[in-house]
Amino acid sequence: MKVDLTTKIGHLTFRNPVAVASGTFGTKDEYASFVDIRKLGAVITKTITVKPRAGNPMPRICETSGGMLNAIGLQNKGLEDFLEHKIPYFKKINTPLIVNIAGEDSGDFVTLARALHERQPVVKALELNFSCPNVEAGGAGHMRKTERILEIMRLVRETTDMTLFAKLSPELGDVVEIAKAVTAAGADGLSLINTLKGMAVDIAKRRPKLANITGGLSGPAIKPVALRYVYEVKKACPVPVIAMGGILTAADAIEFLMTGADLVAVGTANFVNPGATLEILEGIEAYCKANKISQISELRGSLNV
Amino acid sequence: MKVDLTTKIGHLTFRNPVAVASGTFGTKDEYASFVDIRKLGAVITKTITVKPRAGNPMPRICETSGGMLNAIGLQNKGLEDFLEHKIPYFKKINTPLIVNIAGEDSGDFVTLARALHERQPVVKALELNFSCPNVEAGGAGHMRKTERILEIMRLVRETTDMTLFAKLSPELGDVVEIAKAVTAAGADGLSLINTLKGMAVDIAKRRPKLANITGGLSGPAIKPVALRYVYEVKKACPVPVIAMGGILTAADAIEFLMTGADLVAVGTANFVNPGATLEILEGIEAYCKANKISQISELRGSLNV
Amino acid sequence: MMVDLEVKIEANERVNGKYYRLVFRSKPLAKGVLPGQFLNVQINPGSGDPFLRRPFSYYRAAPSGRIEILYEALGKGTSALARKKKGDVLKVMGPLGKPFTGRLEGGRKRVLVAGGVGVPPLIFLAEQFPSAYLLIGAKSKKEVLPKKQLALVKAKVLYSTDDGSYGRKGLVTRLFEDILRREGPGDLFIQTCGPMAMMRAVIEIARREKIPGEASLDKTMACGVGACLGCMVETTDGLVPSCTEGPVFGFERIRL
Amino acid sequence: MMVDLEVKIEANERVNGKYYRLVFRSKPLAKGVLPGQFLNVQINPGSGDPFLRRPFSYYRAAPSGRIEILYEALGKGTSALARKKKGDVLKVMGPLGKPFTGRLEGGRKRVLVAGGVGVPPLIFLAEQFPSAYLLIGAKSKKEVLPKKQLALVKAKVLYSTDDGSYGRKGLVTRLFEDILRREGPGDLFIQTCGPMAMMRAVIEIARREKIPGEASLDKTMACGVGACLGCMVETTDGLVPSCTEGPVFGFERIRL
Ligand SMILES: Cc1cc2nc3c(=O)[nH]c(=O)nc-3n(C[C@H](O)[C@H](O)[C@H](O)COP(=O)(O)OP(=O)(O)OC[C@H]3O[C@@H](n4cnc5c(N)ncnc54)[C@H](O)[C@@H]3O)c2cc1C
Ligand SMILES: Cc1cc2nc3c(=O)[nH]c(=O)nc-3n(C[C@H](O)[C@H](O)[C@H](O)COP(=O)(O)OP(=O)(O)OC[C@H]3O[C@@H](n4cnc5c(N)ncnc54)[C@H](O)[C@@H]3O)c2cc1C
Ligand SMILES: Cc1cc2nc3c(=O)[nH]c(=O)nc-3n(C[C@H](O)[C@H](O)[C@H](O)COP(=O)(O)O)c2cc1C
Ligand SMILES: Cc1cc2nc3c(=O)[nH]c(=O)nc-3n(C[C@H](O)[C@H](O)[C@H](O)COP(=O)(O)O)c2cc1C
Ligand code: FES
Ligand code: FES
Repeated sequence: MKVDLTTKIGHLTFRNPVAVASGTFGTKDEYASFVDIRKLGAVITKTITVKPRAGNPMPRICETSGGMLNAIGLQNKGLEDFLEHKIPYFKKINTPLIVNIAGEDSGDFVTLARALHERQPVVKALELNFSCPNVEAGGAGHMRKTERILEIMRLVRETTDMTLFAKLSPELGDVVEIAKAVTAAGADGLSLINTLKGMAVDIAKRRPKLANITGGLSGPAIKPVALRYVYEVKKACPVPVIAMGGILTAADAIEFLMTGADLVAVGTANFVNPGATLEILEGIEAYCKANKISQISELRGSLNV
Repeated sequence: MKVDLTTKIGHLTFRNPVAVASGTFGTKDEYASFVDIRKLGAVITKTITVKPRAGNPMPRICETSGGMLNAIGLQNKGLEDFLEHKIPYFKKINTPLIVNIAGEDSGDFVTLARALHERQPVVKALELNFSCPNVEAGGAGHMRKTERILEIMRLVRETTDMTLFAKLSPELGDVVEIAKAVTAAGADGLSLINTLKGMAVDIAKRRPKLANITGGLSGPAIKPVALRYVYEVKKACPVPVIAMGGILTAADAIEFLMTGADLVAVGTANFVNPGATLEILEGIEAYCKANKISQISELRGSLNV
Repeated sequence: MMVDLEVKIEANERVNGKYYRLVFRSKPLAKGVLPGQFLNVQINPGSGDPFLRRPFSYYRAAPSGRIEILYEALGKGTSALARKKKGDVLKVMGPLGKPFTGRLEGGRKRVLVAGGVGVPPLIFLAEQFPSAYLLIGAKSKKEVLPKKQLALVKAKVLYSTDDGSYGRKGLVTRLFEDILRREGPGDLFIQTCGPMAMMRAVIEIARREKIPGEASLDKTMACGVGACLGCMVETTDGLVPSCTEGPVFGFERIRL
Repeated sequence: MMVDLEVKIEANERVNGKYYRLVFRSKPLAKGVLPGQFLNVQINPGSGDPFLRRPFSYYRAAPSGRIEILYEALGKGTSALARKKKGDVLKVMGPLGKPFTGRLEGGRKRVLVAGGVGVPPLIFLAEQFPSAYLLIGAKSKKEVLPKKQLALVKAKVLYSTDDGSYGRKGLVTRLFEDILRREGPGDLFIQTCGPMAMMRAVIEIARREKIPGEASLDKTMACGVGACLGCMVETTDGLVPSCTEGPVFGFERIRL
């Protein structure tokens, strides 16, 4: 039996539903020794900003129970480097990109969207990172943050007809409400979830383990929270969802697919198991075979509640 | 060297800062074979409601990475049973109670507070559970929830001069803002944090693992989130905090104490290690000795940031 | 008295195509134990994975302190347990829960109906208290226990297998119905432990035939001491924790 | 070529009061390895605790595929590693990172300055490439490696201990300054690995005396392949990942 993993989102077609999450797969070929990148459904890039960003001081990462904290601070080489050095690589290996973008203001988002619009079809969609530190810094309180997000969403929508995913963090407040609002403002889909804000203390040094004090919690520890958001958002508004948060194994990915996720993105798991993505892909296929599922859409949202 | 663990909160004195978290230590003597309950700083009771509650259908618990989900649904035998059968036990063993209360409306909270007011001094303080399902169900959106919480807070404040802790969940929205508001409305302190809402799927049965679909995530998985809230709240408003969330070892407890927690409450850890509380107590004492700390207050908030 | 202790594994070996057998020694954990009681085991002490403990029935407990557990490797925890070697350490809480009724009144004939992870406590029971029959349901011959494991059982042991490769073909309830026909329901007493579907069927027959009995229910547990309210069972007198009020419940008390 | 493979432990034993030595065999992981490169080890494969991998330098790698790691049990991961037994399985990624410079130009004299977890790669280097001195700093005599572990080192090995119980009393930088006085700074080349405070002191002296050299930096890592940007080092050409651009950096490139 052959399993058809082809996944449609709007007018886009992905060869399978397994992607890599932003910021967890390097910028180009870091994992090429371990996985055939061309087999991935899509690569979601590390956040790109207009100008290069140096990121936060060290230490930036630490381990936690079932996960890790990171405060990389969106370190990246900026748009120009991305267009010049990264895009050609993915074009050559024929692997679709979902480019994750962030900015200090809506102008940045528009600049990025405009430039990336020109790079279709290798750039297949955009993921707007609405949980970046600067967007957060801009707004006092949840209301104000939501307003800024919606404004950015509307402006980017006017800039391009590409498929746009809004990436949300539970830190933004009531995710279901924001999901609805951001969709109304032009998002074609949602990426759920970004990291949860957390902290760890080195009791020997009496200092926070991260120089930035707080950081983003990722990994299996947050999987239940991610799954719940996918469930609640899918129940409230039936938009495409890229799901991420603690996906380590095929079983984890299947939990999200059953709950309705359209794509699943493998994040922190790459650090623990560089072959995670393709093992997950094979595992999903094996599960489908064992359960006589010939098209992945039969699995999607098949949870009995 | 003798270490003085005595902890003052307002006019209250606790023999040490180690308590047990609501709903994780039974209702009376369930753990008496494993720990000498009289050695605890305080016992925070399972949530008491006016009337008995049957709780949610089974299954109610499942394991997750570094933690567990529970949807017990505030099962308890109600106020009368508590006054009659539980209070005398703690009075006899001379162990101070922080009684956790919840209600379907503000009237319930007031009824509970009034009855418990009469049971001082064994009832040493109240912890108002503001993340109970019914309170949540009552409000659509965060704004409305916050208003209800503040109203309840004000009414309970008028009812009793006992020390009142407001127990908050990150699910309520911007915890720092709510912390400030709830303190202004009469809370003497805060309990941080209640569980995070999460979900898990049984892919063999294609069903959520909990009958209630979602449940509360607890355990070490959420420790970074809890620690960050204690940090942010303490920074924003210097009120007493009972900290909880994934405290498994003395080192975990010390992380919270350094971050400023006044009491630490051991929750899910009791299920994994029934001797956890006293091991933590001994570990804190040993750490103080090794670091020449003669009064626990020297440790409290000593984090260098 | 309940205790929580570190124990050192003396043996941990495959018994057949289904079960592993674990042996360790602890007088306090063995003291006064009766069949049906259980232990709550931290499989990787000092590690956070698996996070919760796992409950296992006593398979045997001797006054010498020698304790045995018979288990299936089904998921993460039991697979990790199966990888443990002699000398490795476990953290074990027990004895927990209420046992099966031992001595029966009025000379009733004891019939034990077991399947899967319900087999070990019923073998223990049949070793301690004379029983008429021990009926065991299995998938196939490769799950059948070696004779040695049944040597001390004071009962006639009958097997059923789904594929007929050993004993009676079909579900274990067939064996049970055979017995019923042979012995009549009059003075039987049933004790059962195994998959919920099996126990449900057994209880249904027993209720129909008005035969008294007990079932040991298999609920997911966290604390094992009645503190978390995670393992509740619906009984005639309300919801009660299976870990303290059970795992053994009289048929008349269980609401199915 | 980088690979990620399961390996079976052939030996894992205590070497002295400080170190453990781990041995396993894997041709792909040993192929073309040079001193200074490292492995990223999943200590409990199949378990989520510890969650991240742990980096370890190659202590030895032979064409036969025999690989050795010398490690200290400092925290959760290395303590779990120390409990592993022969036959247990690890998941290991490697070879990672850039090595120390092997053959030196202009007949420079190689001086190696090591401490703590920095000792293993420098022993490996001194076994592969003739060196003038291998200076090792330790707390006390009980941390001093048995002769057998140093048998193949092509260098004069000198120890310093904090308490003076073996070799020179004091910090290893004292030994280094002895050498400087004896040999003059003219044609030395320093390679150092150990605690940051030690390396900082060594680099300071080297800069002052205008001696070139390399340091292997010890940064907390997650991915080991330049993907997470967690292990960044401030260099003259900006922030770079230590796992791919290092862990070995020329003194002139490091911004301290
Ligand atoms: C009172 C009591 C006594 C028990 N005695 C024994 C015994 O003597 N021998 C023995 O082998 N097992 C016994 N069990 C069952 C045993 O506790 C489970 O098999 C074990 O917890 C599964 O853990 P896991 O991590 O391997 O599986 P998980 O990874 O948690 O789950 C894997 C699979 O096992 C199933 N499973 C999970 N928990 C249970 C459970 N409680 N019962 C049945 N299936 C489950 C899941 O549905 C899933 O299909 C007993 C359970 C109870 C409550
Ligand atoms: C490139 C590289 C090569 C290394 N080679 C070796 C080696 O050959 N032998 C060896 O024993 N160790 C080596 N280390 C250090 C080793 O990786 C750490 O000791 C290990 O990660 C600690 O893990 P843990 O879980 O035991 O400690 P944790 O529980 O993570 O921490 C416990 C204690 O160890 C300290 N610690 C944590 N990480 C490090 C670190 N990276 N370096 C030093 N201290 C740390 C912490 O500050 C804490 O005090 C190397 C590190 C790197 C980056
Ligand atoms: C080291 C690291 C860097 C990350 N960088 C980004 C980023 O640049 N932009 C972004 O939107 N998300 C970033 N994330 C978040 C992930 O894309 C993902 O949403 C989150 O980690 C949850 O998934 P996981 O648990 O599978 O890692 C990063 C996560 C990690 C661990
Ligand atoms: C099984 C269980 C039951 C709980 N019941 C209550 C409760 O009745 N009232 C309450 O305020 N919190 C309850 N909690 C939340 C805990 O008190 C605590 O806030 C939370 O679990 C985080 O701490 P922990 O990670 O140490 O468990 C419960 C938690 C668990 C795991
Ligand atoms: S397992 Fe906690 S109440 Fe039974
Ligand atoms: S460890 Fe991830 S970039 Fe170096």
